[in-house]
Amino acid sequence: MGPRAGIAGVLVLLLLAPLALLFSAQPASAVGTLCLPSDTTACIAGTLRTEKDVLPGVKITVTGPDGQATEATTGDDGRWNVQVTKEGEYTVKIDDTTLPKNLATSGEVTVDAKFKATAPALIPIRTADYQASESYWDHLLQSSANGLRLGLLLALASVGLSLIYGTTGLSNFAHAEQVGLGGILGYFLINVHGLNLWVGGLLVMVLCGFTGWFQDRVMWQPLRRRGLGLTQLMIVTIGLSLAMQYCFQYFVGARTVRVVKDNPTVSTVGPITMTNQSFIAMGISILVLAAVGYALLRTRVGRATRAVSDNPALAAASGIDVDKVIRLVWTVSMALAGLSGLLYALVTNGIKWDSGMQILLLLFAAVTLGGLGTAFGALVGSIIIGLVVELSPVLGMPGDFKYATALLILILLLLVRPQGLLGRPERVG
Amino acid sequence: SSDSNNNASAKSSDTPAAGSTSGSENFTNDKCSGSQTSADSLRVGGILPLTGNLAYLGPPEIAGVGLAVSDINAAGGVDGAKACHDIQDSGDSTDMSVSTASAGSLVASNPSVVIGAASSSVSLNVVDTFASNKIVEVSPANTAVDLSGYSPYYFRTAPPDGIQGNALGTLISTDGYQKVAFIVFNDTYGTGLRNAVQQTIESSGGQCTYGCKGQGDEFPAGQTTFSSEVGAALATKPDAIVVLAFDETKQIIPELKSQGWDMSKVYLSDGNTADYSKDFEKGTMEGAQGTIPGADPDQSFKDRLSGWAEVGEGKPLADYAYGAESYDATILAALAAVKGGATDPQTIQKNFAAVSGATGGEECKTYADCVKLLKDGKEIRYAGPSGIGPINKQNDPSSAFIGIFKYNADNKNELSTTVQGSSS
Amino acid sequence: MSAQTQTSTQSGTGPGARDAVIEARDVVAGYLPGVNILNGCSLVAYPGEMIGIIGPNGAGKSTLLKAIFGLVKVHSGSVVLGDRDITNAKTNRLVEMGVGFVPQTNNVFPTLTIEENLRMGLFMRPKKVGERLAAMWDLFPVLHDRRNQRAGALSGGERQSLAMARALMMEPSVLLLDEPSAGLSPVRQDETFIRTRRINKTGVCVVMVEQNARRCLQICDRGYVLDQGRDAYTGTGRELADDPKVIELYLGTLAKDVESEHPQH
Amino acid sequence: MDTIQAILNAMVREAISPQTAAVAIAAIGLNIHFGYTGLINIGQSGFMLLGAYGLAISVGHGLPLIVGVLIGFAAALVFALVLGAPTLKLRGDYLAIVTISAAEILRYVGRSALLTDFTGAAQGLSGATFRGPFVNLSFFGDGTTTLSPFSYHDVAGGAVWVRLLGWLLVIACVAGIVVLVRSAKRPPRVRRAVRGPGRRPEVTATTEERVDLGADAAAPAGLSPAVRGAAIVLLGVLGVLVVFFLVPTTYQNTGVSGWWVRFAAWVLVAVSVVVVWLLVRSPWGRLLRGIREDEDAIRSLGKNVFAIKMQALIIGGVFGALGGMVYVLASSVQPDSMGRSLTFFCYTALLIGGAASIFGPVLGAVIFYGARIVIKVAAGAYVPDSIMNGQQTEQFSYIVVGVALMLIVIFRPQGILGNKRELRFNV
Amino acid sequence: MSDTSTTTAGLADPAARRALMAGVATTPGSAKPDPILVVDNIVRAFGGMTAVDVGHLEVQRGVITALIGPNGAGKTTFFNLITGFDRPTSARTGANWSFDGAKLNKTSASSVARAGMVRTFQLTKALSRMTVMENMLLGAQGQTGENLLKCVFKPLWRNQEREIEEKAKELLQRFKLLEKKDDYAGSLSGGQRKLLEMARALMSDPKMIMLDEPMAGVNPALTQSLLGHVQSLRDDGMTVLFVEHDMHVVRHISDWVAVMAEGRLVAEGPADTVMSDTAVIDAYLGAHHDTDLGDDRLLSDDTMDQLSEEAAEEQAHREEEQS
Ligand SMILES: Nc1ncnc2c1ncn2[C@@H]1O[C@H](COP(=O)(O)OP(=O)(O)OP(=O)(O)O)[C@@H](O)[C@H]1O
Ligand SMILES: Nc1ncnc2c1ncn2[C@@H]1O[C@H](COP(=O)(O)OP(=O)(O)OP(=O)(O)O)[C@@H](O)[C@H]1O
Ligand SMILES: CC(C)C[C@H](N)C(=O)O
Ligand SMILES: [Mg+2]
Ligand SMILES: [Mg+2]
Repeated sequence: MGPRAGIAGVLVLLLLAPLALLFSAQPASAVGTLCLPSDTTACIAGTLRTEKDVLPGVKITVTGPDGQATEATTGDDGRWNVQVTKEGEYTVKIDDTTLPKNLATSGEVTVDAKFKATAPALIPIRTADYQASESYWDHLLQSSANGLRLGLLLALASVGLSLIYGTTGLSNFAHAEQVGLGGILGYFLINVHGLNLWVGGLLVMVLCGFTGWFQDRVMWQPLRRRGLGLTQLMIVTIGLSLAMQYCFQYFVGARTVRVVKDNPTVSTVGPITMTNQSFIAMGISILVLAAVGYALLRTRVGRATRAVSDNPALAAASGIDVDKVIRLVWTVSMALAGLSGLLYALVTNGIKWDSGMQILLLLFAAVTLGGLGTAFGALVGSIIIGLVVELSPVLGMPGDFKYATALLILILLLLVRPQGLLGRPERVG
Repeated sequence: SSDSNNNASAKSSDTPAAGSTSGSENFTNDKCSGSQTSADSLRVGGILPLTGNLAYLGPPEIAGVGLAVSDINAAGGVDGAKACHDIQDSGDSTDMSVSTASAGSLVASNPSVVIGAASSSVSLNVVDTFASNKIVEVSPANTAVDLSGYSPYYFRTAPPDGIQGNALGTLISTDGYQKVAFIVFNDTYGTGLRNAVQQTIESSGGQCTYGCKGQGDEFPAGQTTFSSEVGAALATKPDAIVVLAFDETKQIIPELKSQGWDMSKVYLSDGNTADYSKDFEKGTMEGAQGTIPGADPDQSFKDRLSGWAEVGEGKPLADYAYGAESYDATILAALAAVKGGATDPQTIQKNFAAVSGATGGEECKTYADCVKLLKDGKEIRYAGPSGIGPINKQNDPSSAFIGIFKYNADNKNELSTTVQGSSS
Repeated sequence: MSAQTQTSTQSGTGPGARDAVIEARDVVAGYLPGVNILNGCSLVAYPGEMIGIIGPNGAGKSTLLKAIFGLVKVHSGSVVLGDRDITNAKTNRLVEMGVGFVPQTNNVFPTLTIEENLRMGLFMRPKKVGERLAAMWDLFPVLHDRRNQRAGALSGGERQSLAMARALMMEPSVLLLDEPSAGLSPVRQDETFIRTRRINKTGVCVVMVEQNARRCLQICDRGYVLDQGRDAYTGTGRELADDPKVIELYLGTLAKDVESEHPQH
Repeated sequence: MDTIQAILNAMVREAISPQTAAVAIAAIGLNIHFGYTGLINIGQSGFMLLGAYGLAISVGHGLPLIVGVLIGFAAALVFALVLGAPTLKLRGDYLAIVTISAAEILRYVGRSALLTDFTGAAQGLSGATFRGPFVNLSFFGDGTTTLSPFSYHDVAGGAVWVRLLGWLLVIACVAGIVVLVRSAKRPPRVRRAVRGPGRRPEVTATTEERVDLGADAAAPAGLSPAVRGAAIVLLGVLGVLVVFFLVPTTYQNTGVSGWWVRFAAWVLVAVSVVVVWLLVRSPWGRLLRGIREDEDAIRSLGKNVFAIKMQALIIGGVFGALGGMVYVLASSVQPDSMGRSLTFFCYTALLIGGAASIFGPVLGAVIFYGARIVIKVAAGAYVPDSIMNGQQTEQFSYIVVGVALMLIVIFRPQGILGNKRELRFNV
Repeated sequence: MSDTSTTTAGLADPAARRALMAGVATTPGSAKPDPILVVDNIVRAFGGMTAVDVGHLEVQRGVITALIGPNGAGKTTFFNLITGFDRPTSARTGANWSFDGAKLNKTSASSVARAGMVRTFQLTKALSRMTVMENMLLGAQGQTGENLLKCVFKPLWRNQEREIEEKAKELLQRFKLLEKKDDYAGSLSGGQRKLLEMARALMSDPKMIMLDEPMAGVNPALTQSLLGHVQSLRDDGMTVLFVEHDMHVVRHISDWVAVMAEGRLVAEGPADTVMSDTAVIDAYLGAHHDTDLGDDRLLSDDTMDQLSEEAAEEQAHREEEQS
């Protein structure tokens, strides 16, 4: 209750003397001497520290404009302060002899003291082996790893987007909300209801898959039957995305929520440091993507999927139950999106009602970059987008252009290869 | 707000204070009817974030307005004219049509004063509409420097970023950190505050290593991955990191943590100095510091706010940011109406600065007290829970408290110091 | 309309003239609600029969095949396969029952490879794929050499061959062909006709739409002439081919003229 | 009744707001792109942003209004050229991605802190810096005006039946316009062969048997275009007057967001509609639709497809820029407010109204924004606080907006004025 | 070029045509008296496979030339190349083709068409959501109303529009599509689309029309009347180059036949000559193309074997080509 009483006291003081313009109430553990600037005094204060630790017991000389010097010694927490009664430039100088060995410092700094204010004085002190910045290559490697991670997570979602586009021709603008749904369900199940992460994750996938199944059952299939145009369907997905976003906001609020509260543990592989969750998430992504790839290429169902995406009428004429395949695609895509969302929420430490919206464009960019409707293209596209997003700041783009850079790369690439990376040109005539 | 949804019931039951306060005092939720206008009542419009990215700031601000209206009516209204509130959505800056529409219907409803908006960007969008219709707009949360003296009809009860930035910069410098990296989002508020902090740090001999003014390293608001920002900031080997963002902070902090950063070298500001006890593992934030403009209101005021929220919005508050400012904004407007003897916006505009003490006067702390003084024909200075100084020529608070908070092991922000800064 | 069925039965030459393999009765069907393309069209095929459908462009020939195959909604009338009513049945169910179909256009999967296209033909019974594939490679050596190419790159005629091969993969018991010879070179046309006939001889019931009407009627047991969504004429192939009215309205005299103009071989 | 009146008030305010007009103009441009030419431009907000910046920055730097407008147009033109030159040769889907990406890049650039002096970065440019010249043009004078001075209050004391009758009249007007517009389109005839009972068609009878059922379905088809046009205008004016009678709306005459902006905005909408009508009825418009269907075919007919697509992209883009200018006149230029959602709203307006129809985008914009506000206000008014508090109601109303959008498109996929039969041949 | 007018003017007379073409050598790539299209060294390879490799080809003005050849011979690809829808692989190594005296090497598809060489597509390209009439109107060349600046002023193009419409109606009448003129083209049947495609191409009054299998899928009775139309076009001076697999058609109307196989031009000459060429018969026509297929003897394995041999031959050549 100590600090609180202090605050109350301060408040009272302030109310009584409204012109006492700067006032600090120090917690009990603060420096012994207190400097209160007033109408006629100013404070000069600071803390001496290297990049490693504070420096107690160092002598400091503060020389005023009139040549008058005041001395101070840093306390146990490295803090010092001096009260002066004249405004103007003060030089703050360290007494080198009181410094421990092996330190590098310029030794002095000049600050401008004004009444009614505390002028902080910063004297840079570094240990001798201090390096001013991290190795560029380490940073590059680390960023590449982050990019790969982002790319894999995007891939999980964009493969589904691409599959849906491929089989039904639909650009699903609500896909990103499904990614969000994955994260938010994860929050409910794991954070709120305390499920085990793995069990919860599985449940998230099942539930998200169910939403896909359900959506197709009650909405997309009937609409296909009625022959609704693709642009109309696209607008329906925009409506759905709006509704879903605000559902999230309704149930979860506009804040970021986390799937697990714990701080993730970290592992270091060579120059790359990442949370274990990230490593696992990348592993899961690779596994799942490989499984999807295998299924698409090598299994009957996969082939059926590609056939439906090529020519649904003919697929039906080949004995494929087109509706079933599309339903399956919806289910799997949504499950993948859900998984992606969950992993995304884990890896980026949180999910929010509009997180999906934020990555929607990246998803579309990835899908297009790889060649529309080709699932493997989506994978490659995602990884490229992920890498570009994470690497462009390292390579000198202004930070707030990192998405813009990804999009720019997309545009440039399309100019060179209009059909996308893995797409093939079409035959005319 | 998000968490309160699930924890609301739990919280209200295990915080006896909240329950008892709301029980002991009778709050009223005085929504405006369609026919009440500034001609016959104090119609307090609100343009506050009910949806969008800042929606979590909505509840305390609504409660501030609602509680003020309730208090005003409890004290007999404005010369007998009832006060009422009509709060509309401001959305966020990604869909301005929301705020534009709300501004339109607020103007049409003929209010005495409009409280809002929270985000400076949104305020800039609607400020002209209110001004040209001669309606007073009082923002409880705008801190953008550009809004200083924007129009005679725009006031605010939150201090402009210069004051907070100076306080935060001083805090960092006196802590001895020489190289500072900013992880800042690209928003009027973020960049404005960053500039102020950076200036203070540099003038005391410090140095900005990342996210500095003019480097373009701000991240777009609403971004969801921060590994590259955090990585890039750490690559410059800063001594301390300042995070200026809204809710994105919840993702930035764990990222910092997982990249091995010592949290006691993290500084936050009003956009994100919040209670993170529900979001992070114990001890995560320990030692981190942040500033919030406004004296941290005392617990009894917070309890009253929360109590009103339970009556008016159905659940207690989880957060109090800008609640006091909203309260004061409303009370000041009401006092201005009392002083001028009418509830129309022009009268309020003329007297707003005066009741805040710009022309000197006797200090009073509650609406009822102040009205009494005014009735006696005295000049007053209303000193409400937000602790701002009188409104200056720029229609900004001339001085304000900046609370300095330090996080404890529970990831709760505790007030450690309050400094007062002035906009000179 | 049952009168019509009766006439067909009389002219039917199928062995078991009693039970039709596939029968469309008074089918009324169309693409848009309220606009019927078929206005009561009937068709019957008996076991082992080969039926040719000819008629002017836009008569509804393709629509009839599609209606039988469940790709166009039948508004009234019925389609019967053996003893089962398959009106508006799901297409894939029909395939399971052994009905094969080659559409007139869009009859390959352009991004699948040729081999995958063929595999799709036997989607229902993957066990037999190897065997059937081998058979197809035999029949269409062209396809074999290019089996790993995407079907989208094929020329018009090559696609047509592929489409046919795809349908043959499943060894259908009823085969519906929509202009299988269109776009094929003469030698391949012959090949196609003769092959179809041979398949038919193995007991498969074939219903084919053709614009190469003369040839079609030459090899078909019976023919139907469709006009404006109705079966205007029916008879054995020869009858139709020689009917002067049919010649005048549908077959034209070109082939005859040319032959007389350029006596050859 | 009070709440209903309040809801209606809000609706009318929103429906005639300059923002709605702006979206209508942008959607008109989008209609040229998407509806007629089949260019899937998901970056219309980029064009709008450019128009807005062009106007705001140049006027802010002291250039005359007209120069600002021209600069805005020029910016859109250049943007269209830069986007179109490389992408118009690509397949449609790619254009979509490129346009949305380019629009986002523009927004990122606009909000970049590096350009603060120019674009005002994330904070944008406040209206006060560029609105002056436009406001000065106003010949409306000062003060406020309520339209119309003669309102429902004056008839039988504003009894419920007066209002009901009035709204019925409005509905009748709108219905009349819809019927007229749709009949003007002369839908392609629907043919059906008459089926004589049990009669086999004579082989000789080829075409005579088929009768035309489509053309006579719409009775007013016989009106001459001039009469029809006049009737539409008349009904429109009447409808608007009755609406103002029912919902007396008060604004300042000039002001920041008064009658003057509204008037100017809707005049611009009208001009845009006329221009688009002139364009699309011509052979040039026919070319656009041809390109929408199959550009290879058009190319094989000797038309310079690239040039025409470029023309369409530019014209639609310029409309977008104009929309952008109108959008910011009554508020401020904020890059974030002109992002993807705005493009989506334009599409929504376009599709609700009906793509490839002249009045579709305008009607769609009015309905979309009007309905959105009705849902919001109604939810706020009728959902009791005990069930949802103000904040939840607000969020809930957006859920309803989303669902309503889905339902509208599901149950009227061709939009209100669109041609249903066109849908059948979608790609 | 001085005798162009004299040679083409009299071409309505079959005898004159025969006389004109009589002097032409029947070797692949032979020179024509008055070629309208001259093609040199066009090669198009897809990956490892060469789809088209035409050394030299001339197409005589004012006559009907048929281009025949097995499936996959490269006919469509050849059309694509010379009409600007595809680029030859040999573009840099001397591919050259000129139409009516003007080089076309680098021109786009639309300028090729504007120069007077209009093509149709094997897989039809109907403009689905436009009416048949609108499809036709799009075909007309030089429309004032298609200029962006002029199109807003209706008086500038009203009269022209009327004329074009008349012409379109006439053509539609001939192609038996008039009663469908207000229907969406998307609702046409396969054969009707073919017809529309051809009619639309004719709207542009081309100097030379290139038809890719125009009669595939068209009802024989109609084919006949259309051929009459094509002939009358020729008689009015239009040059026709068409791909067709129906030998009756080829024999009936073509004045000259060029044969392609495995991408190369392998034979040229009048229809009778070419079709009695054993190589052509073996690789393309087959032994049965004039026999009655109704004969059950044809079902013997022998026939089948023979047929597949013939068909395989198409392929064999191709493989030689590749290796
Ligand atoms: N998808 C469709 N939508 C609407 N109408 C259609 C559609 N397809 C065909 N039609 C109409 O149905 C009629 C019959 O078409 P169908 O394809 O059955 O003709 P067809 O006899 O096969 O002709 P062809 O010999 O030219 O292939 C045509 O008049 C056509 O206009
Ligand atoms: N885009 C492409 N990619 C790969 N191969 C192609 C492509 N286009 C054509 N081919 C191949 O080139 C060859 C020639 O094709 P083309 O379409 O020109 O034949 P065609 O003579 O028109 O045959 P048809 O008579 O069957 O229409 C074919 O073997 C075809 O598979
Ligand atoms: C809610 C606040 C954090 C808003 C911020 N001060 C601004 O002006 O934008
Ligand atoms: Mg057909
Ligand atoms: Mg071909």
